[in-house]
Amino acid sequence: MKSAVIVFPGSNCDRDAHDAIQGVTGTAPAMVWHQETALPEGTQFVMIPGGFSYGDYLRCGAMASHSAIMPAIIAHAATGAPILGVCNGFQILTECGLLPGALMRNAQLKFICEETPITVANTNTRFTSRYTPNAKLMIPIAHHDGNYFADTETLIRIENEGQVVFRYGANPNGSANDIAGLVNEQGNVLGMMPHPERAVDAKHGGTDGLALFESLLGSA
Amino acid sequence: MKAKIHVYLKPGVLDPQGAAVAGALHNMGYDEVASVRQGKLIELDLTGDDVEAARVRVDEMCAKLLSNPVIESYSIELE
Amino acid sequence: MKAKIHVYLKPGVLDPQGAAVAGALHNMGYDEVASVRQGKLIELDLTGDDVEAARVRVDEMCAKLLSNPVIESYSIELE
Amino acid sequence: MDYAENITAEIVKEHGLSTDEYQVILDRMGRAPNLVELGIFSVMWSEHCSYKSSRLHLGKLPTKGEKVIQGPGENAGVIDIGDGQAAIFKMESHNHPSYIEPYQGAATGVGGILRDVFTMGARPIALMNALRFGAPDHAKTRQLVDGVVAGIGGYGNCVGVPTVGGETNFHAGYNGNILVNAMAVGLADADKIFYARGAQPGQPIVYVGSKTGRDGIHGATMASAEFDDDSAEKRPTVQVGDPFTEKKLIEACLELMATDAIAAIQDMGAAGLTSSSVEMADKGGIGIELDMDKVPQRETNMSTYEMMLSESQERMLVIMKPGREDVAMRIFEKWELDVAVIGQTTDSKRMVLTHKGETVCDIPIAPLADDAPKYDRPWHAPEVRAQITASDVAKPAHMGEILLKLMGSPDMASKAWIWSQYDRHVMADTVASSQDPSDAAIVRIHGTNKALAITTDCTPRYCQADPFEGGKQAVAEAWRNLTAAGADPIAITDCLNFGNPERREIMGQFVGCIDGMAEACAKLDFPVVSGNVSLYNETNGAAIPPTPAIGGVGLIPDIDKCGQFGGLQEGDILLLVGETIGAMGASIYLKEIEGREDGGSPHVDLSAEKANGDFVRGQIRSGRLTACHDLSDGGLACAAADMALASDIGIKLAHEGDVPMHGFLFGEDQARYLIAAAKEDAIAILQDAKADDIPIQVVGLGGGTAITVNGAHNLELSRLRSAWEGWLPGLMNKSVVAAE
Ligand SMILES: Nc1ncnc2c1ncn2[C@@H]1O[C@H](COP(=O)(O)OP(=O)(O)O)[C@@H](O)[C@H]1O
Ligand SMILES: [Mg+2]
Repeated sequence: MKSAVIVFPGSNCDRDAHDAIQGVTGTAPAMVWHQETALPEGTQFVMIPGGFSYGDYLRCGAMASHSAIMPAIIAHAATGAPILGVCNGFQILTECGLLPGALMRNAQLKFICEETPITVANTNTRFTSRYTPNAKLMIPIAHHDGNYFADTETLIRIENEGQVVFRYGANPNGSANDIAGLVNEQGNVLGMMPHPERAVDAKHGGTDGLALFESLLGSA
Repeated sequence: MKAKIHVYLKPGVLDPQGAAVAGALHNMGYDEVASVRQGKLIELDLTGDDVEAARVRVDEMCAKLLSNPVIESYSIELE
Repeated sequence: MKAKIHVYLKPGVLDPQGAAVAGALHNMGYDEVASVRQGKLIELDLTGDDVEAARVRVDEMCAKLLSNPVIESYSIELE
Repeated sequence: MDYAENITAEIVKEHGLSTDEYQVILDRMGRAPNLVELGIFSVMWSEHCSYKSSRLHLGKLPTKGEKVIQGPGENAGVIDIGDGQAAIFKMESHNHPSYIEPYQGAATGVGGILRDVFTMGARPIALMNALRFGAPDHAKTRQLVDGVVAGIGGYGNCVGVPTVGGETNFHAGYNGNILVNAMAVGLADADKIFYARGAQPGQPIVYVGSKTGRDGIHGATMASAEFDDDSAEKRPTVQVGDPFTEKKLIEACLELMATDAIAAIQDMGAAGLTSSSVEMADKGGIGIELDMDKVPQRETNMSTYEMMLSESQERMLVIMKPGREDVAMRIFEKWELDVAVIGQTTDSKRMVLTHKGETVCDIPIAPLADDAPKYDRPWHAPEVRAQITASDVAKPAHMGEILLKLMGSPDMASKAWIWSQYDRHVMADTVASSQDPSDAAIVRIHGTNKALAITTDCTPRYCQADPFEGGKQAVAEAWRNLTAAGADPIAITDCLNFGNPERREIMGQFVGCIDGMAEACAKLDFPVVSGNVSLYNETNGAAIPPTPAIGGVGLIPDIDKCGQFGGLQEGDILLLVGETIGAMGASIYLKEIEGREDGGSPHVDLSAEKANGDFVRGQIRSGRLTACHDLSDGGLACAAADMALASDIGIKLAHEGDVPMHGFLFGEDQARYLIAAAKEDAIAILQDAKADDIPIQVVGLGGGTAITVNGAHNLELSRLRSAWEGWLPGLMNKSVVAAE
């Protein structure tokens, strides 16, 4: 599977994303600088990694969502290709409108780094097909702004459509409906606060994130 | 020219920062504080002096970048 | 009663947020933006209606909690 | 005395220069300095830059070793970790700024120490922090803890370097002077290390990073109205950190370093442009010429004086090979950093500055750097305190209740409230961090099965009681923690925090600690490769406890053979390695249970330390141990408590022999480890110990849900856990939250 990892100034999980993708797919992803205006020829899967693009200044993900590469990503999403945004990547996906809602400051106002239990709420996506329904995973989170917000109508809609893919076991940040990750209506764009790329190695963070990348590989 | 932009959370959007500040003020004995909302203040220094043109441009900046319509509203003052 | 508090960085204090926002606006083609400063806007709902007394109290809250006197200044508007 | 126009004796004094020092300036310059020159001398001769009170004694520390590639003198120390790679590390203080503005002070401390490491060509891979706060109930403590921790996290999380460990103490001695010591560790190819010393005459000087503002220009001079007509508001004393710019600087510098265009490079730390240019000129034996008009400026009408003394953050100075400026410009512009060629190197061995067409400074380099003043400050050793052992201390009735109290005390309680705010996992190589049952943080070397073990240690109680033993102990404890994690200890960095060196007793503490450290470093083959001195940590004559924080680094050849203390099993035998006499002087027990801090420091027998440590490391690597923990504060019982909590299984301790029970449990004798193994393995270990002449005894058994001693003194783990976990959140949740 040909994949690309987008690098913004301030991205800091780009190498982790690179290694996780390479480890699972056997092929190194292209590292695409935010000032590019096109994805490499033949790109299938795009990952927007975590970090602090533009220092998380103003609002997390806001400035990155206006960078030169974004129109290409939005167009790529429209083709139905898989796009995964993790942590800051999730924030960028909501800021650019590919996913509904917004990620606000954690309810306790503190940065939280912990291994957190999450459950797979929907295994019927190309990101989660390799998980068993309601599987309980341990995946690290590390964020200051992961408190998912959407208005009531939107929440009802995404719940009804099965767009919620991951839920926290013990809500760490105040997220509406314990939402830890969700897909768009078409099901090809996933945003999540927990870091699956930090959970693909028994020596580091466990292996509960592996099946996500394997699902993707299987779907390609 | 200067543009002063106030960005604040829409009514109905929970404001954890405001709530924390309110709690802290109560702990300090400021019981008259009924509620607190926290927003952003963004000041732009602008070249040019066409106020009306500037208002249109700044409004655009707010809609596109400086605020997030899902959770925030804004107001603009030009001086 | 409402108190609107503006908290801004003292002149000369580095404002990384403002600088990054200015850069982003430039990248988006808003070249008229010469510089950006980012501050905080805190709105308090207050019970009671003695404006002068409130001003004294709010000033105290600003000095003690709402602003960081080492790097920030503030101004208060009461309505 | 000879003074230039507009300069008076008063102004010289405000620059912190003594009459004698001013006379040296006159002699070395052959004329009276102008204000810019005076400012430059004053910062270069400050304690911070010149080490004038400490240099003489720092020279006693062993700095060489088989694995040392670069010792003290460069931005950071460099050690060989095999396979053509090097680890580069240093620790630094940001005490005073953190007390004034805890968030920004701590944040910029992290930024500064990272720059010291990536300046040398290393990618930073780990951060540590050693923190000392005042008494928990002191009015400022909670707010300082809140701000410092948020600042460290705010900066480290954003730049994407994991903060993997640290230490935190509370003591009234720090009420007016907290300590914020940050350590950074980086990784580089051993043949691609960049030094400040590489420059030659005729090379262009490139400035990169943030623009220069009027940040942090020093206090004494700020007060003089002649230097500035604007309000004091215009001159912030506190610098604001910009981790986003730092992250871009890291990436951009590493990208530039991968080319072959750099001659020398130096971060702008304290005394910014001044010290960075002087250091490169001094080390290269060259001169330097800067055109101040070209310096990127954040504010209008900045004077040369202000630009040279500014401490604006996130700036670097790079001397390029001739004709290669464009390489730097292209990379730095890609990363949207401010960049400018601001001068060139010369062969004059002088620093010449021009501004608006005039030469505003022309001074010889040597007296600014190598030839700066150095003092042999008078000192006297503190009085020797009597040793205290358990037989001098009343025996408590219920050991379990004592253990509960100790584990819930400020220094012993869990620091999860702190480290849960730090990203410990970014970069995907963290094998063990604060959350894990490991005596040292363990960070894998990317793409290999090797890892670095990292620890920070110091016991100020001991240093106060006996600076010599305390200095020794700090080094020994770092060595022990690395060993307990299964590493081969390699080298240390230090951050020496003391009071006013002009007081004889403080200087005595300093000398004592250094002498003790030197002895331990020599005996343990654990050289010092970098460090930092922070003096004048005192307020109204009350000095901090002497605090020589040690940052130790070791190598784990195979991460499948790490030591850890979370694997204790039902039925495992617990063995205590090392000799126990029940030393109680300056112990946590005395402080928390008896409310006294007297008595001598425990004696550190360095040969025992070495022998016992080497034995334990061997046992870890043999794969026999299910758990291993070094003993430090709170002795055997507290180590057992850590092990039981981490393994979630009880421990039945057995006490016999001459040492009274409370000395056996809580005495702080050094060079000891608590290890656990299944029965057959334990027998083999006992035999090995006997063969190697290592003191060892069986002290208990894993099992149950409580800690017990001789079947009594029961303490349920659930109670222990809530006391241990609850103390810090309990303190902080009372705290006033500042607006963000
Ligand atoms: N300021 C801090 N930052 C990060 N981790 C910390 C901090 N303070 C304490 N810790 C962590 O808490 C644990 C216990 O620390 P400590 O009692 O100092 O260990 P030891 O006695 O083995 O030196 C360690 O994992 C350490 O890294
Ligand atoms: Mg230890």
